[in-house]
Amino acid sequence: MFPDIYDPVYVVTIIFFIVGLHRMSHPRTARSGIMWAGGAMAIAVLVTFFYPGMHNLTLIVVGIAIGGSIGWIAAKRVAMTDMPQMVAIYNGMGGGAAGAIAAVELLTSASNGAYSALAVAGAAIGGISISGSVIAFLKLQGWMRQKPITYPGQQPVNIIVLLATIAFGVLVLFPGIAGFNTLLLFFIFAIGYGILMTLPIGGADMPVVISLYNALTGLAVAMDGFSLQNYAMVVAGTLVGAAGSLLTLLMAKAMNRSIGNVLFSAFGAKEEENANITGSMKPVQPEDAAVMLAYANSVIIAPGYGMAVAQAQQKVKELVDLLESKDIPVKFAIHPVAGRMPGHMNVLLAEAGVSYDHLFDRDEINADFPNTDVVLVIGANDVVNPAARREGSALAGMPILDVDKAKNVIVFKRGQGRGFSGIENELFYADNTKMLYGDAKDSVSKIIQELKKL
Amino acid sequence: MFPDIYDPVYVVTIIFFIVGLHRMSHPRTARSGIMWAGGAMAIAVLVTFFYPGMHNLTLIVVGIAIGGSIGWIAAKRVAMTDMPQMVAIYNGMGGGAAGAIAAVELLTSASNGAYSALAVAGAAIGGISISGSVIAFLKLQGWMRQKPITYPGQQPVNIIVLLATIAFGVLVLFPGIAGFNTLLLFFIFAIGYGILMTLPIGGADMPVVISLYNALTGLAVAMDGFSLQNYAMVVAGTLVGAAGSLLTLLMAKAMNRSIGNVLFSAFGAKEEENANITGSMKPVQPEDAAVMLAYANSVIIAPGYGMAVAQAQQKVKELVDLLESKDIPVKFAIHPVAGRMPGHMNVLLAEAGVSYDHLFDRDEINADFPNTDVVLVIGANDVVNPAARREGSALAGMPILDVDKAKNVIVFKRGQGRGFSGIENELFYADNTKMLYGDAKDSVSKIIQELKKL
Amino acid sequence: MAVTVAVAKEKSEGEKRVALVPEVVSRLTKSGVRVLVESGAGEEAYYTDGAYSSAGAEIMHDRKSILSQADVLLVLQPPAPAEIALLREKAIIIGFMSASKNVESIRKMKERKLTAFALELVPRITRAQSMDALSSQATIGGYKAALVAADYSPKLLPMLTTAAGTIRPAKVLILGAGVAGLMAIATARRLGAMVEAYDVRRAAGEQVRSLGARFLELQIDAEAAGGYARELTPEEKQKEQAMVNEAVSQADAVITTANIPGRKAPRLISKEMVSGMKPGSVIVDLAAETGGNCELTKAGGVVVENDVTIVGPLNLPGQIPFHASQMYSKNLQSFLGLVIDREGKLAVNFDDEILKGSLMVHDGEIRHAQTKELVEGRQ
Amino acid sequence: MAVTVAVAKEKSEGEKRVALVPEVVSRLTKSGVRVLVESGAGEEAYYTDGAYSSAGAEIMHDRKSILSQADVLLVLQPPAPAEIALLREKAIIIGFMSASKNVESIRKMKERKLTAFALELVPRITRAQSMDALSSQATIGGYKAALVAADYSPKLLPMLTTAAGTIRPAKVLILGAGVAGLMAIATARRLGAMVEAYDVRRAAGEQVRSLGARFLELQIDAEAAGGYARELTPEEKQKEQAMVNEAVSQADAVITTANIPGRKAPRLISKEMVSGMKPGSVIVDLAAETGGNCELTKAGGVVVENDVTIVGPLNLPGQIPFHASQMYSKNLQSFLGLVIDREGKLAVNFDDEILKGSLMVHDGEIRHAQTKELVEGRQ
Amino acid sequence: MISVLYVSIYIALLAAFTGYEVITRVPVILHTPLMSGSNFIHGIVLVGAMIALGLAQTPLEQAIGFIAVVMGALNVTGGYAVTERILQMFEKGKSKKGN
Amino acid sequence: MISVLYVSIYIALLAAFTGYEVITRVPVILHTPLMSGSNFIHGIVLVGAMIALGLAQTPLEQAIGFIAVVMGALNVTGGYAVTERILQMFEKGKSKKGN
Ligand SMILES: NC(=O)c1ccc[n+]([C@@H]2O[C@H](COP(=O)([O-])OP(=O)(O)OC[C@H]3O[C@@H](n4cnc5c(N)ncnc54)[C@H](OP(=O)(O)O)[C@@H]3O)[C@@H](O)[C@H]2O)c1
Ligand SMILES: NC(=O)c1ccc[n+]([C@@H]2O[C@H](COP(=O)([O-])OP(=O)(O)OC[C@H]3O[C@@H](n4cnc5c(N)ncnc54)[C@H](OP(=O)(O)O)[C@@H]3O)[C@@H](O)[C@H]2O)c1
Ligand SMILES: NC(=O)c1ccc[n+]([C@@H]2O[C@H](COP(=O)([O-])OP(=O)(O)OC[C@H]3O[C@@H](n4cnc5c(N)ncnc54)[C@H](O)[C@@H]3O)[C@@H](O)[C@H]2O)c1
Ligand SMILES: NC(=O)c1ccc[n+]([C@@H]2O[C@H](COP(=O)([O-])OP(=O)(O)OC[C@H]3O[C@@H](n4cnc5c(N)ncnc54)[C@H](O)[C@@H]3O)[C@@H](O)[C@H]2O)c1
Repeated sequence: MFPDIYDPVYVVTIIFFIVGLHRMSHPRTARSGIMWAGGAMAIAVLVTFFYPGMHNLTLIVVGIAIGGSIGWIAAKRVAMTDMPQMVAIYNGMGGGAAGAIAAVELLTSASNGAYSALAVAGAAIGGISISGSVIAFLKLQGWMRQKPITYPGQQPVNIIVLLATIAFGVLVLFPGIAGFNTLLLFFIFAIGYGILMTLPIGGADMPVVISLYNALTGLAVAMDGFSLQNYAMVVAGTLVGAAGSLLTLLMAKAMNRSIGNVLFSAFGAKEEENANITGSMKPVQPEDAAVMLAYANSVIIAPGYGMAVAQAQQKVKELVDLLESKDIPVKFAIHPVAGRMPGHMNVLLAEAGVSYDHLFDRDEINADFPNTDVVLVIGANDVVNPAARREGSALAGMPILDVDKAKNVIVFKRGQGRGFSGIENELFYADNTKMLYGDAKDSVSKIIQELKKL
Repeated sequence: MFPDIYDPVYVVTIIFFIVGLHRMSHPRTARSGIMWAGGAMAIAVLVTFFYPGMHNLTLIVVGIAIGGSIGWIAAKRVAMTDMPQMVAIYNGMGGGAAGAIAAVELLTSASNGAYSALAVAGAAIGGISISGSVIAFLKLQGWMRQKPITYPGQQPVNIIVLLATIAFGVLVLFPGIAGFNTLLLFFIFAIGYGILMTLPIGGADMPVVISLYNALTGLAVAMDGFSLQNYAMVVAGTLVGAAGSLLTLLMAKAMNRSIGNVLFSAFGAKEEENANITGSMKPVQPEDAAVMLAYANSVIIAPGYGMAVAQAQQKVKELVDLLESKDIPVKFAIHPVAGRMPGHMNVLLAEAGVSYDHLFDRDEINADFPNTDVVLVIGANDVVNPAARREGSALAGMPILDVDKAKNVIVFKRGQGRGFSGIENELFYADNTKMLYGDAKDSVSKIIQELKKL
Repeated sequence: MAVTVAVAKEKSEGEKRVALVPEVVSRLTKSGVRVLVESGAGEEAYYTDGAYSSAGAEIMHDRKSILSQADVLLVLQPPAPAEIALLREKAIIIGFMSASKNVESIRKMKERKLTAFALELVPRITRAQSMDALSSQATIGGYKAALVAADYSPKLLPMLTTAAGTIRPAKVLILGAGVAGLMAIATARRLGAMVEAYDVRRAAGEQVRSLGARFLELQIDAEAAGGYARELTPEEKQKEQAMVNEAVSQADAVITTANIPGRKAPRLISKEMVSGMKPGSVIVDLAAETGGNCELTKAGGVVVENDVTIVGPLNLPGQIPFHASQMYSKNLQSFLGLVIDREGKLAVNFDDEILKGSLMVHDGEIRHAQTKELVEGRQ
Repeated sequence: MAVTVAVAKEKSEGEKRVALVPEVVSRLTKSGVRVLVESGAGEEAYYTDGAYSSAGAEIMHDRKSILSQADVLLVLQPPAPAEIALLREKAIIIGFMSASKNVESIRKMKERKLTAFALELVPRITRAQSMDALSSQATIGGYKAALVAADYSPKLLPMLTTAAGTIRPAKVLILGAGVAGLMAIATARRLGAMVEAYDVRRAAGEQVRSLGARFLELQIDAEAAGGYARELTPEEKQKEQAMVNEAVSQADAVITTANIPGRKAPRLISKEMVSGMKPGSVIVDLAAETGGNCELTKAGGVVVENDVTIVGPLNLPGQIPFHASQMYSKNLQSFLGLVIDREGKLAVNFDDEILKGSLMVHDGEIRHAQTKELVEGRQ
Repeated sequence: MISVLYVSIYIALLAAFTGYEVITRVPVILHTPLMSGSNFIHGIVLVGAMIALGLAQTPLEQAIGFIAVVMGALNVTGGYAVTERILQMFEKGKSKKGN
Repeated sequence: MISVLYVSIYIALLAAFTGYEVITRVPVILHTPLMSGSNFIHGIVLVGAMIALGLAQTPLEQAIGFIAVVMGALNVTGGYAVTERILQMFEKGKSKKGN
């Protein structure tokens, strides 16, 4: 009908993909990015029906219908918090598809040197990607222990399985020697390696690992593309391979970890349990704090002695100005005994030029916390310590700022220092609390810098 | 000898070029970027000697020697301030080379549809680029009137020449009809168009135009590459074509102009002459002010009433902190009557937390100006007006801050507003003065933002 | 039966404050407490009788009947012995007792078997912060001290660059960086002075710097229990003296707030040091009441010696009576929470740490050791 | 012959300033001028005789001989008529003349054919900025006015959130935003008050905002030549009154500085307005000297009416004598530059715009029209 | 004449650079959506799967091809839907609904 | 099998994207050095000129080819030297010498 329509369409597809990816890498245009990519994908799929020599069209339509509807419905139904595992599982599907294509390719073509080699590589990577992604999914979904699964001799075993995968892969290239069983074993080892490699990785590191598998899937698709001589697949796959690799590095860096460390250290395997207080302290980076602020509808700042020590008041004022310029209302919650002298916070904030109508004392603001998106606790400790609500605590009887009732709390402090009272603060372990470590002045500066980029 | 060595080498060349360009786009790595590109170029040139079927090797070596030595020596000898015209002329040479290659191509190959068409396009673009660049060079070098050269009917003439270029270009593609003369006329029209197009553009807009010709040369090279089937040229040329186009847009944007405006409006043709004061006001962007500051060894800030009006004191303090964190010493020069009440600046700077040891009055600091790299005049006017030194001026007898003696002065003001005295300020027209227009608070903020990126 | 809380006009000289402000009265009356206020009690702090009566208090002109009806008498300073005699037996008095100045009154309380809580003895635990009248009044005292220094100084505090020359910023030195000292630092800095401060407690260093002022470091750590300072060793005293000496001689204004609870204030500035100061400098001695940090201080007076003005104000918080009363009254409100239950009935739990700590006289006995010695030792 | 410049101790009441400070004396003597200083002239401003003599001045104890030797007499206020009689004929007097208060002295100057330059008449041109003693003294007056307001107020100016409740910041209203008004704004803001200001000149709005305070806008523009304000029309006065009335009733402290040179100060606050103010509020009237911006102001005194304290200070700059003298002295130094040449000789160019503008008495004639009317009209 | 191999290498190389350059300097918050978005883009594998199934001859090949198509389709639709939902959070105001 | 045309289009397309992405978000100060640097990069035209001259037959072709080589060489060496000198200014401390 339309003889070679698919070639120019694929070119357009690629353009759209790149534009889409470009837009997705800026917060303001991100949303439209996926639309571009989505449109391109729809066209590419449609035009493929007109590929020369296509059979099994009904089967194809049925396959797309089944896979498509499951994927769509599942993705729309799950809770927002379960998104990471969804990414993992869909990525695994892509890897699986790539592996399957390579398998078909290896079964049909009676070998053509380079192309077969690429198909084998695609198959191996696809296999690792699908099984690894599935394990990642299971762990994140809680259907498998989130903690790293380790056993003695784990590393050697993994290396042996990897070598076996490679060996069988090479064998497959020699149709004379290898048969269907070789191919089967090759796939089994590849899939096995994906599983073994993922077991020792803990839940917290999963996003990095998923990103890695995502890049791998991209690579596998590119290799399939080569062997199919389909440059749309080559370009899109390579694009994802490169972008995904860099993304993996960036994500690891944002967690202050190296990739090697994530993959091979079984991080968190020996995590200690805290006797008394449940939950754990969750560090946060200034970049992410900035984003939380950028998308908040209301912000309250609860300053304390640490703001005074850091002399961060000017920076805090600047942050407030910046947020207000983005139409995000900011209030200050001034606790009666914050700091080390009566009115300590007033003096500092006045010095920084914060106008009085921003300041609210405990009684005026406590009711606001439950409706507040983000509370910044800047160097305050005792005055936000929920222990004060408990009889018998050293802080008992002091009315506190109810910051723990807010949707998100970010606590700025340098390290493990305690407040004036010297007692531990369970707020820091709460689910909705994140810790931003570092001198308050520096941390606020960094947030300002990041906010300006958004 | 090394049969197909050039193909992999070209691939490596391209990688190096891209890495080089990438590095050149960050201030910190820029210097090494040109090294990468330079290394790649050297290898590519060397390996081309082993291209299959090469003759005239001596001629090639002689040609390279002549062009190379002239280029090198000229580039090393000229004054730093003449760099823009050097870029123009070397770019023109590249365009010329591209045009010449296309000419050879068109002369030899007895036409091959698409490839010839690409060669023609390359030739046209190359021709426009060389002549346009030469005009740009002449203007910048002062060997030609810098002001736009205009005459009635200029636009129609230009359009006719352009159409003629296209027409003859099409003719060239039909060897049956066209002969050597057609080709010659084609080149003459292309070159002529380059000249005509550049004449009406003023000196200040030249950088944008040079960037445009740079992008065009890149395109011409890519087209030659297509017709030569040399993908190193295709990729490098396209790279420069795309990067150069974007750069042209960015440069025009930085000047608050559109490309169309730059090319067709003969900007500055009707510039008025100022009767009394020599020199002109030179606007500067916050980005460039930031760079001047980043590479300064000493900075003095002279604040005035405008800082108070803008309530910019907190931002100014922040800028000082930032500069000092980069080991650039900053002082404040406080004029006795800056502002609108005695001690106005003191009150504001104290409010912003500037420590007293940063503040110097007129007598203490005037001797420092000649040794100061950058003076920021933030909303001051009368107190830095050299007219005060002249008998008979309304300001006569008021001792001023001698900021005009500094190496560079950046004046922050919103527009053409005058000071309290209502008289014009010749400082603004001095060679070493640049004007940063906009509300002082905004301008300082922008500088801070840019400085953080450096 | 609902408790009757009474406030009489303060009689001690220069005392403009009042123990309850209308805002707090209305909280008390809402919870069922009967509040008696002597007519004109809040006058000098600018709280009118009208404001009190609309807050639910009964305004009484007869001082005697107020005293005789009170279950709880709220005061700034204890009444004279004669007036104490008018109180019912077992009546409760709450306020600053300043035992050393009011020996006779305390004795009378003991005789009359009254219960007296001294606010200056409230332990400085977290729960008691809202009752800490020492802190609230010291806050105001520190603020006022900086104003007094600025007022007596023949100089401007801030730096000013003007057509008539550049005025250099004044140097203000704060000795003793407790509550009052910190507030004085903050206020002097607000006025544009260059501020330095010194305290024997090392922890004060960080606090001083947290207000943007400079801390004079001496390698001594002398913090004792409860955040109060201990007395220094002679050698420490000497080193300190040398450093302080130098700083004093450079200062345009010195504000001293050094105190050691229950003792005479430490002597930080001697007569010779004053003679080394610049003409026109000012010393404001907040410790005047307890003997003064400067040798030349005359409590309640102003001394000019060698062109140096030495101000020894008594009761500085009393000079900001409106807000000082408001804060004191809030402190009392919190304290009353331990003495009166939600239905407005008397319910004193003498085992409560705060009440135990601040109980001075009860049931014919003086419960506070130091005071007991003071009162009965003299008997 | 080198000129002899003399400074006698100021005799007018409460005047602690001195016309020359040692720093300026030394500049004069270095250029060859002979400077005579009465012993104790700088005492109250904390400049000692010793400092003067080391700056090169001759210290004289005999006031009469100082006056009789002076070619140029520098003063803050003109001497009494009897002392003017002691001056040589053609001697020059430079200082504030305050003609309305010193009619007899001016007459005497005329009779004695003295030359008198009035600093308050120096035209406000750029070149004269460094001689603008009105501005320099107003700067100090504005600063001190804010301190006086803080001092008389029974409230804290800054906001404080404490364990004993939250203190709301005080509202301070400044009426008249000239030099003194702006400085009062800056100082009150420094102390943490919420500051509003009002002036009839529209240009003052931007200046007030440039200090971070709020400007009460009324749609009137009443700027006359030289930056001074003109008198208002009755209708304007009414509108203004309504707005000011409202703001005054909300304020905790009002500082008024409105002046119209050469006339009685405009009346901004009436008795009824005072009665509408909150108890405990304070008015500091810097215009007390020229009749007061408040109806109840008692020049040089403190009035308490309806729980509002109205302070009408005279000569506020004189209460910061050290720096006020320093600035005044710098102003004189610049002015002397027009009267004495570089070799220290008298060289008066009566055509100079500044000298012409400020010349009040010369050669037996009163040169300033308004003063002439004042002095001779009364004759 | 340049060989297909080198052409392929150029293409892969440039695609890799493009991918790399697009991602540099991306803010941390966009890591997850970008991962998800690029996950969607390699859904182009569906095209390969369709071709594989379309050209498949033996039942085994058809079976594998069919599985590939199903998985590819899952990748595409799931990847799109997930990315879309994540990015919805970046539209201000709507941010609360997603949770 | 994909045609050479499409391969070329892919290459040009991706090269354009790469060039574009490299330049986005570049600070204003780098505009001039980047212009100069990319000017140097299209000096690769020298390679084309060499090939043109190398394969030239007639004297006319040789003459044009020779001119092309000279101009290409000028572009390369001049472009390099200029860029190098401009970028030297970005090394702190040395900044003063360049002027
Ligand atoms: N207001 C008064 O009148 C007064 C007087 C005396 C005592 N107090 C008492 O002081 C306490 C005040 O509570 P608060 O919540 O304001 O302070 P806090 O409980 O003393 O806690 C201060 C917090 O700031 C952090 N910090 C210190 N320096 C920092 C820096 N440079 N950057 C970032 N964080 C820093 C500390 O943690 P890291 O060390 O880990 O950074 C600590 O968590 C109360 O217990 C109160 O009773 C108050
Ligand atoms: N200090 C005193 O006691 C006193 C008292 C009265 C008069 N004066 C007189 O005031 C003058 C003071 O001199 P000066 O140099 O400080 O100020 P100035 O001469 O009045 O000049 C102010 C400058 O600031 C600019 N500006 C205004 N708003 C701005 C904003 N928001 N952002 C950026 N720029 C802004 C204005 O230009 P644009 O409008 O173009 O922005 C103008 O160039 C002297 O002539 C002095 O004699 C002083
Ligand atoms: N836990 C609480 O809630 C709470 C409440 C109020 C105060 N405090 C702490 O108690 C401390 C003291 O409070 P205060 O203001 O009532 O004390 P204070 O009035 O008794 O003494 C004032 C200051 O003088 C200092 N001082 C004593 N001898 C000195 C000397 N020789 N030289 C210099 N300084 C000397 C003391 O260290 C103290 O800081 C405060 O700093 C505060 O941190 C704690
Ligand atoms: N050119 C110069 O160098 C120079 C020097 C000093 C002052 N000035 C200008 O002159 C202006 C006046 O200076 P000043 O302080 O000596 O003036 P001033 O003392 O005479 O008056 C004080 C202020 O009161 C205001 N005022 C008058 N009537 C008023 C009314 N009814 N209500 C409210 N306000 C009223 C005036 O506008 C003035 O701002 C200053 O604002 C300044 O800008 C200029």
